[in-house]
Amino acid sequence: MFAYIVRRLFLMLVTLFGISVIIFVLLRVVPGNIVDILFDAAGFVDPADKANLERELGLSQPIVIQYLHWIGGLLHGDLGYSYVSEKPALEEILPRIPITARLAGLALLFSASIGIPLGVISAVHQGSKLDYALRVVSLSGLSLPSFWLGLLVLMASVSLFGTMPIFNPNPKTWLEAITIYAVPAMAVGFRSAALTMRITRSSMLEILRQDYIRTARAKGASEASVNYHHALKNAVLPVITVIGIEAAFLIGGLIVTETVFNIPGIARFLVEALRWRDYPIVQNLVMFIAVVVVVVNFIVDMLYAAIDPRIRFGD
Amino acid sequence: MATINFDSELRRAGANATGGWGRLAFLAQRHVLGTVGLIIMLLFVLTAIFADLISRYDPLTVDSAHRLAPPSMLHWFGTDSFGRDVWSRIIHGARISLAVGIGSTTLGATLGVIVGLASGYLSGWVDLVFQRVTDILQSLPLLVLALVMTAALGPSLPNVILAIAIPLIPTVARVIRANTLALREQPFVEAAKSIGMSEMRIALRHVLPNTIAPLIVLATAQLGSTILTEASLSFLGLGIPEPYPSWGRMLSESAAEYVRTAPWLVIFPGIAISLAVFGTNLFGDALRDILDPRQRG
Amino acid sequence: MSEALPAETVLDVKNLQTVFFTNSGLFRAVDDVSFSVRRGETLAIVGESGCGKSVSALSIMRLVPDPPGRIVGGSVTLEGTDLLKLDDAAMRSIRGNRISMIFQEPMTSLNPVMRIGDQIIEAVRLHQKVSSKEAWKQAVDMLRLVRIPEPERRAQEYPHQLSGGMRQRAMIAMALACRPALLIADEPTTALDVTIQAQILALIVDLQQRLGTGLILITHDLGVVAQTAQRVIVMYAGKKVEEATVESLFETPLHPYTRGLMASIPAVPSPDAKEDVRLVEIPGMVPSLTRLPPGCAFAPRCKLAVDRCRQEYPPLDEVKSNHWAACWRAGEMAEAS
Amino acid sequence: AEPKSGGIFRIYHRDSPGSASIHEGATYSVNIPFMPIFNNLVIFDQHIAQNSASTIRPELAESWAWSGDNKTLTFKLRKDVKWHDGKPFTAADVKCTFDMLMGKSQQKFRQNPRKSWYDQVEEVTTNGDYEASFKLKRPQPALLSLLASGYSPVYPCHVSPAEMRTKPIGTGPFKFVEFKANESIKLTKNPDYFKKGLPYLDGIEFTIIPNRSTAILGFVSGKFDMTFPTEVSIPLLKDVKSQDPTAVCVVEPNNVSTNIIINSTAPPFNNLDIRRALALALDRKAFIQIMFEGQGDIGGTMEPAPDGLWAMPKDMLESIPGYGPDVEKNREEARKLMQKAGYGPDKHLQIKVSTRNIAVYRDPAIILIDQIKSIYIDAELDVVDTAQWFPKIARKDYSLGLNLTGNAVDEPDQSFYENYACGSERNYTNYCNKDIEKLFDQQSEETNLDKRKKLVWEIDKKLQEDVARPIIFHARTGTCWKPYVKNVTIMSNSSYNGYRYEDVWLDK
Amino acid sequence: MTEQRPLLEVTDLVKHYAVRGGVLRRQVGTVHAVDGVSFSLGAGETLGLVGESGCGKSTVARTVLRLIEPTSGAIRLDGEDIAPLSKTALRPYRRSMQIVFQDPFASLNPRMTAGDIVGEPLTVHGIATGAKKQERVAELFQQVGLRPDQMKNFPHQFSGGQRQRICIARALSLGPRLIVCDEPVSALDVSIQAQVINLLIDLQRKQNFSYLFIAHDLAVVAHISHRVAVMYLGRIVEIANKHELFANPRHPYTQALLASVPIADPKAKRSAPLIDGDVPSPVNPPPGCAFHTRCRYAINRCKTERPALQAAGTGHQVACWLNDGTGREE
Ligand SMILES: Nc1ncnc2c1ncn2[C@@H]1O[C@H](COP(=O)(O)OP(=O)(O)OP(=O)(O)O)[C@@H](O)[C@H]1O
Ligand SMILES: Nc1ncnc2c1ncn2[C@@H]1O[C@H](COP(=O)(O)OP(=O)(O)OP(=O)(O)O)[C@@H](O)[C@H]1O
Ligand SMILES: [Mg+2]
Ligand SMILES: [Mg+2]
Ligand code: NI
Repeated sequence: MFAYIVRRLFLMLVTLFGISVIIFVLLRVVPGNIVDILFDAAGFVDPADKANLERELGLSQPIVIQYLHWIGGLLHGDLGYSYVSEKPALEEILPRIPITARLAGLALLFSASIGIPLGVISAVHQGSKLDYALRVVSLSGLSLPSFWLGLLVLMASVSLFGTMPIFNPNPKTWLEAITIYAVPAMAVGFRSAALTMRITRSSMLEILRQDYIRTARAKGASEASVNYHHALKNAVLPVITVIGIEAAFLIGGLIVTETVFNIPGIARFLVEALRWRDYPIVQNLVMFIAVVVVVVNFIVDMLYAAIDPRIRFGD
Repeated sequence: MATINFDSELRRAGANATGGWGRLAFLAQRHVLGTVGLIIMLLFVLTAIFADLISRYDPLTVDSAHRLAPPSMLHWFGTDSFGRDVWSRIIHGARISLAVGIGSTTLGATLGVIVGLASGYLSGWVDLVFQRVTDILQSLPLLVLALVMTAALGPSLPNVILAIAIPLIPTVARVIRANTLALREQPFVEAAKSIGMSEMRIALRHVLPNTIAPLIVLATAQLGSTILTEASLSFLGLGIPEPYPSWGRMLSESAAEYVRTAPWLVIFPGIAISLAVFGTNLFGDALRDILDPRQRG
Repeated sequence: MSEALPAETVLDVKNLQTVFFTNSGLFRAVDDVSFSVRRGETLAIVGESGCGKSVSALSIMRLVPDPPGRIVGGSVTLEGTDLLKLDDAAMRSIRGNRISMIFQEPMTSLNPVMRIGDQIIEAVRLHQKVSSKEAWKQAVDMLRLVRIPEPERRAQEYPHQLSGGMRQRAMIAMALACRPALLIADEPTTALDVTIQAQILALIVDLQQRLGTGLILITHDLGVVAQTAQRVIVMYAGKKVEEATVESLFETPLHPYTRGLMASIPAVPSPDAKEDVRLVEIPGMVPSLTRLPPGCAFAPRCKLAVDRCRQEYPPLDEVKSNHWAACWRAGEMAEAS
Repeated sequence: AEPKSGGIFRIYHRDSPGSASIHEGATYSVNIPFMPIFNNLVIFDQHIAQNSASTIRPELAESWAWSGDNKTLTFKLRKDVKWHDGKPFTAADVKCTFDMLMGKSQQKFRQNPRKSWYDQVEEVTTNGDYEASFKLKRPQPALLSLLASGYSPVYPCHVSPAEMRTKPIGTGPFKFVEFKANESIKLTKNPDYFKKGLPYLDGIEFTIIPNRSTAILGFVSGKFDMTFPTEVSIPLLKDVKSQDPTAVCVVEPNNVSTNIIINSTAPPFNNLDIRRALALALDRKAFIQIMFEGQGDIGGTMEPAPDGLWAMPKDMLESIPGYGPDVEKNREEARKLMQKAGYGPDKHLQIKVSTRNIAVYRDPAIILIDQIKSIYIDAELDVVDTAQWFPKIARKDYSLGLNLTGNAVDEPDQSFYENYACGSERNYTNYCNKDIEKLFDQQSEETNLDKRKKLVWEIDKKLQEDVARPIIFHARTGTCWKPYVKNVTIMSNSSYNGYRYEDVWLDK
Repeated sequence: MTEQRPLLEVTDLVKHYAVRGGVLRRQVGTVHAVDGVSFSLGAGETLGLVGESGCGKSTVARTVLRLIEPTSGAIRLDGEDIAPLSKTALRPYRRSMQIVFQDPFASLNPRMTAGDIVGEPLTVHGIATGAKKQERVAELFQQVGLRPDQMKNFPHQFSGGQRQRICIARALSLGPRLIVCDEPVSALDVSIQAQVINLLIDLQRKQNFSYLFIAHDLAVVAHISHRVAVMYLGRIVEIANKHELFANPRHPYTQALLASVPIADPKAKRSAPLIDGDVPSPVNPPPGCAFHTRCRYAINRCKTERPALQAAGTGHQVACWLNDGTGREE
């Protein structure tokens, strides 16, 4: 078990290293840099000024040196300075994390708390009208462009309540705090809820065909006990994996949702930083996201092991 | 004991569905949702193919005299702010969406199959390297990767297709690898080895064909999501550029300006996207039920 | 049920009919099968793969998957109650309590995420009002009863930590936890090695006799039948084709299929055996249940088949005392032997 | 009504500005949020929509005076002004600011987009703490207008340019509180403002919302008191009015021209005939119809009348090829020119129209492509990412480009020198006509307004006839605020100058 | 058999699987799947291999064919050691040795027709193509009792027994001299099993192959084999002529195995099972004689020292310290 964890951690480092190289190189393959963008507004680029600024920002160094510089800094906890705001990148990134984290957490919570029960219901009533209805709903959840959904929610909220949840870092009331986060979380969580529901459903159906379910029935267990006690615990395993993978997708969904709902989290920040070619921000943010994804997957695996005794004891 | 009508029970089970067409008809009836999906997909494909015949105007012709015309007999879906016919644009947009969907799915699936097959079949260091690559691609959220890619490559149809295809690779590679690993242990692969077949030939002739079914299922499922990804990229300003009438951009840009004053600009592309994605999803679902025996209910 | 049954009869199955509605047609998996089991008796059901053995068992338990399966006729009377007439709740109170079942696959029949002890407890607590502590004690006792070493520790473990043989023992412990009147063992040893098979069979028989349980032992191994059962029924293509006491069946099999079966099984050579006796083949293959020939289903493979066999299904006659066979030529065979 | 004090003025911001330093920026994304922090020597009257020399008011300067030779401009400064950090404001700060803008000081801006504004300034001198003079190489009456622009705040000497980008210090009515990129900009009242009693507002808060529909919804739902100035398009304006009929909305030109940059150094547009044909093919009304539902203006380089000060008279304008009202006739002529150049119905010219991937650029490009179809040109749209746009233009890697030119002040000097002078950085087409250049200087030195106007018209007309950079139209945009917002004036010939907000108040 | 050189001679065959763990997937244990197996097989002879599940039977079969690489040991085919050969050098030898697997459902590629499956080896070795190949395949079909018109059917259209025939036909196509049968009838119905066994015997008579025949059913092995080897935990514990082995089993494990086989005769009443417990894990096989944990005759020496195969009569070898005829001494 311990060896397994160490091995996983090692592989995680390898993955993160690969990501750091890829993102670093990709960014530098992108034509144009921060200097072009800073000059953009001026309506021209002065080559001398540009060279100056590039030197100042370290962009004129060989790419390998730049990379080593970055990674070296990272290892010392120094993420560099944002090209745009000239503040330490850490200072820019850190305060945005809790916002996105709350949003993502809520969305996952939403997707799990809606998706899993509905998936079970749909599987248990396989072939019924209810099943069909739930499947159609979940499929539509996967078919609506999320920005569209978000916009609809906003418009509905304005026309129904005359107001809308605009982000506010210091919500005054509880209600405000909830709407600020919950509405966008639901908009983005709808998709994952739909996905979770589908996975739960097929996983349940799969499990319900297993021999040990028949054994449980042969013992005289009630349908409810069979479904929830015996089947669900097994069926939830693949669902956990999917939720883990979904965590990565969620970041993508959040980019769009944070844009629509104008939430200053890291997802939207990433897009903006990308537009500005603000390498220190993009690099570190992508690394942060990658770390989160990798760690979430690691946790999912651990969770899997916690639920599935077969994994805990075998390697 | 309740009386049981054997005939109707059998019909429900599909017993009298014989022959290719009968079987197809039965499947269609058994998977109503899937059939609906298939019809939607077919409509979508036909629309894309015959776009020039179906559309009534040139999708790019600007007409300042008829801008923002509401739906009418003249312009079924109204016109946009340039006076372009929305119906014609949606019809031609099907081409773009289809190109993006099929293009990126095919590309992603092909690369994914190569990676997955090599990784599963060759094992050893090839597997190790490819697995890390898929790990890396998987740890970068799809949209983030696509964003960086389109930023890097510039917004054009082939680039968008590429940008959407790359993130598909790990998903496909994983499935194919798992399948290949399972197949590699199959006696028929060992039998092929025992007659002295080369590894390459075994991989291509025995392993690959048997991964087709899961691949098709996966690819159909991905088709819809690629269309959505393109829409999201468009929303963020990185999708397919003008003048191509991409649904995603039609929707996202109109949504910003005309959602209330000219709702048809928003409703129709929105419906087109959702319907196309919904159709592929429905069909993909049914296909999985049919092709993946473990899922059979 | 008004009809009085012989006192010691635990289970009486009459004209059981179970069908499957599938896309390749109607499977009459169990077609008009009747049999009964007495207290402490072992009834073996033999037959080839797909002949309906498991479906018969599942029909008794009312666990035939629906759809596609459906019990369409007959009665299953357990200790005087027709199980087919019970509502679901009543049936559940009987399952695991009065009838239990052991399945073929010890590897997959236990819930992988529940501890062994808990799975046994569940069987107990579903039917008896006992505290969980008490139930746990009973579970450990049951494990000891089925001769699992260190039962306290094993009860805490998960199925994957047990070997195949031990899992099957745990299954038996679970099945017998409520001291059922009838135990159905569906090929309980097919997946196991011979040495383990011997242990498990000995265990089942021993416990069955100690508890006075009726036992239905489903197997395709005639050796197992010979060594464990008192009575045997032979099934072929969903139908019961022969029923007899073990001795009578092995002495004079009266159905050509049974005969073929016995002759086609190689025997461990006795020292005095001649070199290389060719095995007797039953030509052809087991028919698909959807496309059964008219008349006797075995006729296409039967050397003795006459025209009548191909047209009319033979009734199950008591050819000798306590020996029934469904063959037009069973009488001839009985005389010949 | 009597102005009331108090309240936070909430505005949404269209995007996150690159820095807080107005001198280093070149977009009103910087001006609007940060102008309230500063003061200029002089400023255009904040409540007269049309900026002109006659609306210039003193601000940090108490008064100004031209020397007799019109080559020295002297400002007498106020003595009661303090920087937000408490240090006194003196003439040294003025000198520092303009020396830096002219590139003469030790400290440098990262970028200095308006350096050319001060090309004629020889030096800035001080006389004591409260007098500063601009010595010119030659007379340039326009200098005062340039100094009155929102783009010309006075920076403190004692704060480095880097700090000014992140934590600007000014003398203005509001103090900088914080700027969170992509999130918000917050300003708070400067209690020590030298204009007693001002400002009325307790503070200004900008919430950055790049997504237009979200932003408009926010305004409609009352989350904001005002939209981002000049950012509401005509269709959206209707939407706003329909959802919130009480909203006060104005539509003003903002002195931004949409034009075509032509690469005349390479085929096919090195052929004047084809350039002319292109100019003739434009249906400017159609552009305006589509982009502004008719509410845009047709003109030359200078902003059209009545809001523009320097616009050519109508008949003069219409005499320029392509400006005539009969589009079909123009196009007929254009086709002839094309045929002369060897193209025709069977031989179309294939080109690309490059532009930036921003709607205000892209949309006219789409219309342009559609219009030039009529003269046998098949154009394809080539959208270019922001970071690549200027490098691409500089490389001359385009044939036609669709471009927007914004003018900070309605002032020919600024427009002509910046966009048409030989060697100017923003002269993307490298148009260079020494004769016209002489005229530029001539009008610049001219102190007689009428004479100067005539000269300007002549230049403008020539520029159009040379098809140097055909102007398609001048845009108009809207701004909306809630009725309780008082004292906001949107300028009608510039969108960079009207955001001091010192006397804006909320009637709530 | 006779003194002539055996067709196949396996000496000290070892196959260890690494059990990996730890950070760099370093090896933390070893599965002693096959741990020093030696036997020989003459032309036209059948050697049966029995033993409990997991004792290494399939591993022997696969290593002999070099489908998996042996850890050590020699595999001599006609005197030539094929163990060290490279994959290309091995190819010609592949024609001489073929395999039939247990699971007839998984042994055939579901996406190829039966004819293609049987003809594939011919293509791979460039023996025949086109019409000639078809002809040869048809011939093979007839040989195994299938109709040539079934060549264009797909595997799922055949029954289990028929599929096993296709597998046999595929094995025959290259004209091998050794066919390794890894439980070829275990998955078949009893009445079908006889057909396949008879077919295998008939083919051997006609074409003089050698079989290495693996099964867990002692009766089946006994029926088809000339000699039988009994494996336990990666080793052969006893090997003898069939009749000798059944009449006079020397190793306690063989005895237990024989006693455990249920006899299809109600009068032959069963004896109590001779051994208890389960087969130990091959990851850490017990020291000494691997069987001592379940052996009722085990003496101290069994727990520490491993007995080697020793002669116990003509053509009879047994690996037991109590190799004195009965093994029941103490
Ligand atoms: N779920 C099902 N759906 C369709 N047909 C079924 C189903 N279960 C069983 N059958 C059919 O019923 C018939 C009898 O099956 P059953 O499982 O009783 O055979 P069996 O005698 O137990 O065989 P085995 O020895 O292989 O266990 C089979 O031919 C099978 O095709
Ligand atoms: N690829 C492998 N990696 C690790 N261990 C393996 C591998 N293949 C087989 N083993 C182990 O080697 C041992 C021998 O396996 P093998 O398949 O040869 O047994 P067998 O005698 O054929 O068993 P069965 O009767 O079940 O087919 C088993 O313990 C098995 O778990
Ligand atoms: Mg069965
Ligand atoms: Mg094996
Ligand atoms: Ni070893």
